[in-house]
Amino acid sequence: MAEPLTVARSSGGRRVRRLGVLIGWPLARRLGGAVFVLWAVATLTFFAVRLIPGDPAEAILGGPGSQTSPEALAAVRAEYGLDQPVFLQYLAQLGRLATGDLGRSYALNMDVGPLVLSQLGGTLLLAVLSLTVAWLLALGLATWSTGRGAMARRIGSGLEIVAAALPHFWLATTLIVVASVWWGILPPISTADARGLVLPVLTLAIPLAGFLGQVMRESLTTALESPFVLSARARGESERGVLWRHALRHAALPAIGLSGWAFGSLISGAVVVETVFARPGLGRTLLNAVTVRDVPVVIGVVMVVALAYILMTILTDLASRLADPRPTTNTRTPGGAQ
Amino acid sequence: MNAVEIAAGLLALLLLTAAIAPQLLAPGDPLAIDPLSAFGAPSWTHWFGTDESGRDIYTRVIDGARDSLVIGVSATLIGLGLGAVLGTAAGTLGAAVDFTVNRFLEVLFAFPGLLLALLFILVFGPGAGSAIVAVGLSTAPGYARIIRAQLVRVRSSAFVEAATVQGLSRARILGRHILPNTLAPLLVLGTLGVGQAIVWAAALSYLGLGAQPPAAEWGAMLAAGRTYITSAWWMSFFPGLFIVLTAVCATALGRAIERRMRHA
Amino acid sequence: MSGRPAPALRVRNLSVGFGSQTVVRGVSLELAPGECLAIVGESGSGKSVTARSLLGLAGAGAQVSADEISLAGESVLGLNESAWRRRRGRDVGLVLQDALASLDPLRPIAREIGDSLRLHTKLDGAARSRRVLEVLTAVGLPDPELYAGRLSGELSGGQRQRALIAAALALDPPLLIADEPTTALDVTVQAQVLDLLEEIRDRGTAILLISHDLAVVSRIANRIAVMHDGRIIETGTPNEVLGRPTHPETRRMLAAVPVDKPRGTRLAPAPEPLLTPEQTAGAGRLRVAERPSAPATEVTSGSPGAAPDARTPSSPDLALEGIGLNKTFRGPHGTVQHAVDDVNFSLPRGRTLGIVGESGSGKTTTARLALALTPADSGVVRLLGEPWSVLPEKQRRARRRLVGAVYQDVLASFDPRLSVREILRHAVAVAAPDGRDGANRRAGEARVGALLDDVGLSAALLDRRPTDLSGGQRQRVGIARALASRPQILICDEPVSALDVSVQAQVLDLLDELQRELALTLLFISHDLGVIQHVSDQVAVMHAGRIVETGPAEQVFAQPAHPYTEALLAAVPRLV
Amino acid sequence: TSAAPQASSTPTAGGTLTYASGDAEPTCLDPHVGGNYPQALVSTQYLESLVSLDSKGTVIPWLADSWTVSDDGLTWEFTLRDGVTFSDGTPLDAAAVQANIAHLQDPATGSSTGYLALAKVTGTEAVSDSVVRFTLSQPDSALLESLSQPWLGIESPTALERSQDDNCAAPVGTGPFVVDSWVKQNAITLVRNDDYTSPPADAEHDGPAYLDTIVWRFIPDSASRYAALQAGEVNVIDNAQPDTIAQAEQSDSIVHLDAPRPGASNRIELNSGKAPFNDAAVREAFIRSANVDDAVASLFQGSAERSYSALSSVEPLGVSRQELFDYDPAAAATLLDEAGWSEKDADGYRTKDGVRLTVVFPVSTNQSIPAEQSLFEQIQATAKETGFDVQLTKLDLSSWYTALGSNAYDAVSAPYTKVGPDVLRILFHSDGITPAPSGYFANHAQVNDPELDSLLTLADQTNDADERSALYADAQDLILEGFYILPLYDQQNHFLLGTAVQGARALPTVSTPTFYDAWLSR
Ligand SMILES: Nc1ncnc2c1ncn2[C@@H]1O[C@H](COP(=O)(O)OP(=O)(O)OP(=O)(O)O)[C@@H](O)[C@H]1O
Ligand SMILES: Nc1ncnc2c1ncn2[C@@H]1O[C@H](COP(=O)(O)OP(=O)(O)OP(=O)(O)O)[C@@H](O)[C@H]1O
Ligand SMILES: [Mg+2]
Ligand SMILES: [Mg+2]
Repeated sequence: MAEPLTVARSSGGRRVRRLGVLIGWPLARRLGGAVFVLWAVATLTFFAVRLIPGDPAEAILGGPGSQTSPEALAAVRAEYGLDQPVFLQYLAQLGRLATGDLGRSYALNMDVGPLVLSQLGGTLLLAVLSLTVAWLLALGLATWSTGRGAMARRIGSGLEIVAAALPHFWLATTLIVVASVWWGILPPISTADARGLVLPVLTLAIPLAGFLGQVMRESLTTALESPFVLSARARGESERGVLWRHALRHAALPAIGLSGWAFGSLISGAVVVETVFARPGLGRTLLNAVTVRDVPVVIGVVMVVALAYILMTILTDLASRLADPRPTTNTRTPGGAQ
Repeated sequence: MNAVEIAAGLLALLLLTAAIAPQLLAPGDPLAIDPLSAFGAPSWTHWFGTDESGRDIYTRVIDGARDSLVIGVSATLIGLGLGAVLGTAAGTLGAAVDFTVNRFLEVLFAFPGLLLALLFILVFGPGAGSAIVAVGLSTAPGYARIIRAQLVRVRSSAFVEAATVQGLSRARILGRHILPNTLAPLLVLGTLGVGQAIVWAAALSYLGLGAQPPAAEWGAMLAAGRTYITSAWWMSFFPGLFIVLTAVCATALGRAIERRMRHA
Repeated sequence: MSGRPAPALRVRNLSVGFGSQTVVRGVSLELAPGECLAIVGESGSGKSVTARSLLGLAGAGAQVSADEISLAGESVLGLNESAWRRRRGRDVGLVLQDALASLDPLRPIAREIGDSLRLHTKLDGAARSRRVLEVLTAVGLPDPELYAGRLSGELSGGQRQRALIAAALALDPPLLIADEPTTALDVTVQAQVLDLLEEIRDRGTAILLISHDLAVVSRIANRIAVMHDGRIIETGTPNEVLGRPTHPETRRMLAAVPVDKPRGTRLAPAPEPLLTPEQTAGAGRLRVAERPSAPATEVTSGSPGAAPDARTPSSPDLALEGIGLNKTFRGPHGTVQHAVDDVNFSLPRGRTLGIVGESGSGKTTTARLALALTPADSGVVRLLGEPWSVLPEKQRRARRRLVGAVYQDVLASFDPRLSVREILRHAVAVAAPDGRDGANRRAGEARVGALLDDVGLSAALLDRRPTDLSGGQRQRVGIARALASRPQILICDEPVSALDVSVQAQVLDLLDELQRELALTLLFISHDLGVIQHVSDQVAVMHAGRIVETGPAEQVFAQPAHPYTEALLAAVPRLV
Repeated sequence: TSAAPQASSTPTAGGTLTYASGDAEPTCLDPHVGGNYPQALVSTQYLESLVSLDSKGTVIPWLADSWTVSDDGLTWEFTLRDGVTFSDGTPLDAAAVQANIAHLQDPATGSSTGYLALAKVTGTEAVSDSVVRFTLSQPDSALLESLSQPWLGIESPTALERSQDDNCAAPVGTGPFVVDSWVKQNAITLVRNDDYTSPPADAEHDGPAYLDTIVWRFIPDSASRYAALQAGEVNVIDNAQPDTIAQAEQSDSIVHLDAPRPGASNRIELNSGKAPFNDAAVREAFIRSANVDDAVASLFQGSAERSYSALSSVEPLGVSRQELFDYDPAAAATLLDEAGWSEKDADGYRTKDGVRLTVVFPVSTNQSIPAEQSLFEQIQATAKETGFDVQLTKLDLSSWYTALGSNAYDAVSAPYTKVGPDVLRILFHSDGITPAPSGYFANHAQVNDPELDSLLTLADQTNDADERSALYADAQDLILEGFYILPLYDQQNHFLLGTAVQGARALPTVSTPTFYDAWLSR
């Protein structure tokens, strides 16, 4: 007999208070958490990149293998403080980050801030579109295959499992061969117009859709078997009504919760997809920067990605609260910031 | 046992055979080159065709099962093990540890998984071993979080309370009730994870950071074959097919085990 | 009935099967407008399936056959899905068994109620809202404007049940099917819902009321049909069925109702179905001989109040004592919930204290405080005259075995991985830290066997898991586990509220018997006044965290001093 | 279809050509900074050098009309072409050339390729507005070849005054195109220089280029790059893979342009500085155990010729010694037996004193195309039959250089592009063993032969063509007979062009494509 925990006073007041709860204390805690995460991410990245064999000074002087003069190397080392102990370099880096200065790229002859900003848009667009399309695909498959008999259900869940197991780069190439080379309907590389986005987005969205779909299907099945759905049917609700008005919302909840994670995995996927489809973006920037040991760029990109991830989790939290207006009961979970 | 489970079971058997005794299925030498019959399409002599060095792809795919499964399984074990340690520490060692571990996990989550793997490989050098640890590392936070959540759920469950009322000591409750109930689902997680780990390792191979030549690891074969996708589709199709099949098979088995456990 | 208008419902020879199993066998029913027909029967007898079949919702894979099913004179046999959809909600409203889960928890109730209107009428949004408020008012929800916007999770059980009834009534269907509409409710709320149904019936709606509780339906039903194993075994007016039951099953059901049955009266027919006669014979004596602490009294089971029994306190000291207990919880949004508010109780050895009160009144919290599972904000609990709640858990652990607990949701209290054997073996091992039972495997096995005997379970169940047991069997395993440590005190938190009357009867009988044999002290918690009255020596009535009245059972039930107790008592449904 | 794309009809002006490069995106568009091939590729479109080469390898005038060298070879005077202005309006004069040399030699610029090429230039002087004099510390027979390279392209002195960032983003030259914009990771846009007046002597036409715009894109993935060409999204791709070249040869819609790079051939260098390759017999055994011919035939499908020379086939002074590189496992086995590697371990690898005959072979995934990586795998497989345990490790560029710098390799394949046989000095002179402060060194074979050193020094200092060619021939014999390298094929440089592209050609200097004469037929 789990009783409701609170009874709010009025529906208008409730909304206001819920919003307050949403942006009040949790926000403060979130901000603190975000700062911590950013600091830790920067620290970890800094030391990890410094551990990698390879001389950053070379990155500054035209990449590894450059036949640079000793004077040039010395000059560069002094200019970038690379002759200082690593810990001092770290402190200097932190100091710059604290003032919002992402520093200067070793390899690219430009400041990291503008660089990252110029690449951010493409990757965000890709990630957000992919997430949306993955959602649509997962929803589409779930709605198509439920209530259509065991065969459809099996096909649906089979497709999801297969989709989730597709390696990005393989899927990308297959899509290129089919859609660009055979059919000639879509460009295999990024273009100025939206057509160039289709294949990259599909590449990222299909495996993710498989994943979201699996999660959704479980909760969809539970929801469809629950008494409130029977009640709705007893009211004369059609199967489609049952699905759209009741079951899907329940099915979506756990998948919404996963969307923050999914966003993170999309950024990983972007490394591959941006390379294959020759799209500008953070993934490619990151890959290049790591291979030439361009520490400031690696840190800059990772920080931005971490920030995007944090924002995304806040957004998914908001989304799940909108989709699930029930007051949260477990305010006492330790480390409840997630 | 439904048809899907039987099929998955048979497939698993086939893959295990390939991993343990590849000669049974493909007696040839996976490394034997034959440059003059390179890029051969699938035929009766070469079921899956030949690659750019004239090696028999069927033999290589079968032979690669071991490397790929070892990568998948060990990476998953590392990920799960690490996840279990972190998750259990967070769930049992009190609020301070819980807090610390949670922050740590948050940091790892904010790190794109592929980058984590990339950094690790660049620091420790490429190769199957690095790929295993790298994939293990980047999947650990996810596992840790699931395990911790499970632990918290189990810890506050009625049967743990009942054990307290019976007078069991904290350690006994932990050992007898909490840990077994938390860790049992790991089997399922693990099976589901193996397929994903292989896919991950394949991505590293694509970036040139996975298993080293001439190993017949599927990811590496897939990555190598991709170059020739327009002229020799079979070079990437069959390794890709086996990656997908393994992942599907692992998922199906994991689901089956989960169902069993739930209805047990 | 021939001259009357068409019956609201007529069913002839309805059978429903799932796979090879037939769960409804040849049921025939007829229901006139303004009439209330109640179907009663034990759990699993096929009541809900019958009800669902009347809307064409028997379930996936159900095979339904009937000679006739007609609603308001029109046959609905063989309707296609869209034709069914047009009738559902309009011609017949259904109130599902599980009120807690029958409203979509993510949608405001107004939307849920409005759905019927949206589906079957052409009313616009504003008109629909007006109608929703009308029905909410009609079902007696206070302040409907406010509640319309709420989610079901923000309503109390009774409010939810009303909302559900409102949803079924939105289109004013000539027939309302209400499946166990009061099972989940407190007596007072139950009484209100029954009043509501009565009112609807009097307005001319035909009601098919389903319940496992004869007492509940006897209040408003015009006729009662008793269902057993998929068949209707007896039909008649309440007076006929309750007063002169013809079928033995009906009689058994009536006997199992604890209300107004004095302390010690057997509720279920002996011998219990799971115990063979020779087991009963041998086990009892052995147990008594084994227990040195128990007064050597002769035990006679089944004969109420015959000989002086172990219930008489052997010493006047208190087994369990709560002094000035307080417990508050911080709710969401910073609200404070005073779950237990200055509660005092004292429980003499060998006696039973019954705590009764509505849902949320603080009963479970009190039990948890007594078990020292939750620290009290203030106040102490003393066990056998010694400190208990104030001790650190380490020191308490050794004495934990003196107190056993039986839980309402017994299934959740078992580790899902363990079999009955393992559960009991663990319990036996823990209870004997000196190794008396635990060290010796054989002795342990023997003790497990003895425990099973105690609770009347067959050893064949040992290797099953609790999920594979029936509710009554599970509850017995729970009791056996609690007895493993030979406790002196047993704290039972709603041990029977999830059970069917007849199973409930078995468990109550068992507890009664054990108390007599083992000189147990019982703290018995229930929201069911009938049960409390049946088992208690002392009664404490809780309301909003406080004990509003306490005293000897007879006194409290005969001359309630507190108005709240009076209200409770008045609301208890009684067999006519 | 393979053929030098030729103007089959009258050129039409206008249009946008999209070029897709598989090379890394330059970090700086000014090839003075650093100085690598990706920079050369794109800067060929907007920068011009003092001299160029014709298709026979003869030096021809470009921004310099003529030049003279003093008898001691220490003073060079270049007379500049008249009436040339940079695209920012600055005139091309002696001071401009001086500013460029100073820029290249300034450590702050961070030049490596250009800096090395000018190693012997100690000073410059403006003899007149149009004559500039170079003073050298030693004679340098390679100076003209060095100056022809795109890394020594002449930039506007006004533009060089800007910050390095600005200059990197949009260097200003005299070329037929002008850098218009550069969106990192995406594309560089080049627009026509309408005031262009200075085509090299071997160009097809005068005046401005035909194309309006060149969009220079970076598509690292070879499959995508080829797909983009097939789909018509781009007009030209570089770094074409052998299988796509073979396909293109069959296709009517794609033209193949094969332009091997000058300088060294692609080869495997055997580290003679440490065991096991400090033994010439083991080196020879390795070379004889490798079946390269079959591998090249199958992997490159006709797009690459086997090389038996240390130099590219486009180098007129190259010496080819096929007989030294025959696949002969029997001979290899005998050599190893004699060298003491006679035992075999359980895995079939040879051992000596319990040490396995291991060849550590780091492979750069950035520098070796997949076909080449496969080639190494085949060499690994054939060498295994003789008993070599070749350990291939795929590494990213930095790790690869680090492995070389720490001498952790026995064999390696490193491309080196430079115009002229002087590349031999860089690759095989013992000076090249001593690492630069950055750890870089060019003599990966660690050849340390005083005789070779003196031959290379002499050749570098003589301006007599015959003597020079004789010296280089002797040097090459020493290198090849010493089995320091296993030549594979020319440095591959394949371009695929959509048939709409007419008149494109590779500049004979370092084989970068030039689109000055190119136009789009419709
Ligand atoms: N969808 C179904 N599939 C298979 N068996 C079912 C299904 N629904 C009900 N049953 C079975 O039909 C029998 C009657 O169930 P029903 O729900 O009608 O009982 P009930 O009388 O309503 O009991 P309760 O009082 O517990 O609600 C039970 O044995 C039940 O297990
Ligand atoms: N852990 C908790 N956190 C917050 N509030 C709680 C907690 N446990 C109980 N409460 C609140 O304390 C009050 C009393 O709860 P309790 O469980 O004791 O009631 P009860 O009488 O047992 O009710 P029921 O008959 O429904 O079991 C309720 O309002 C409940 O919401
Ligand atoms: Mg029912
Ligand atoms: Mg309770």
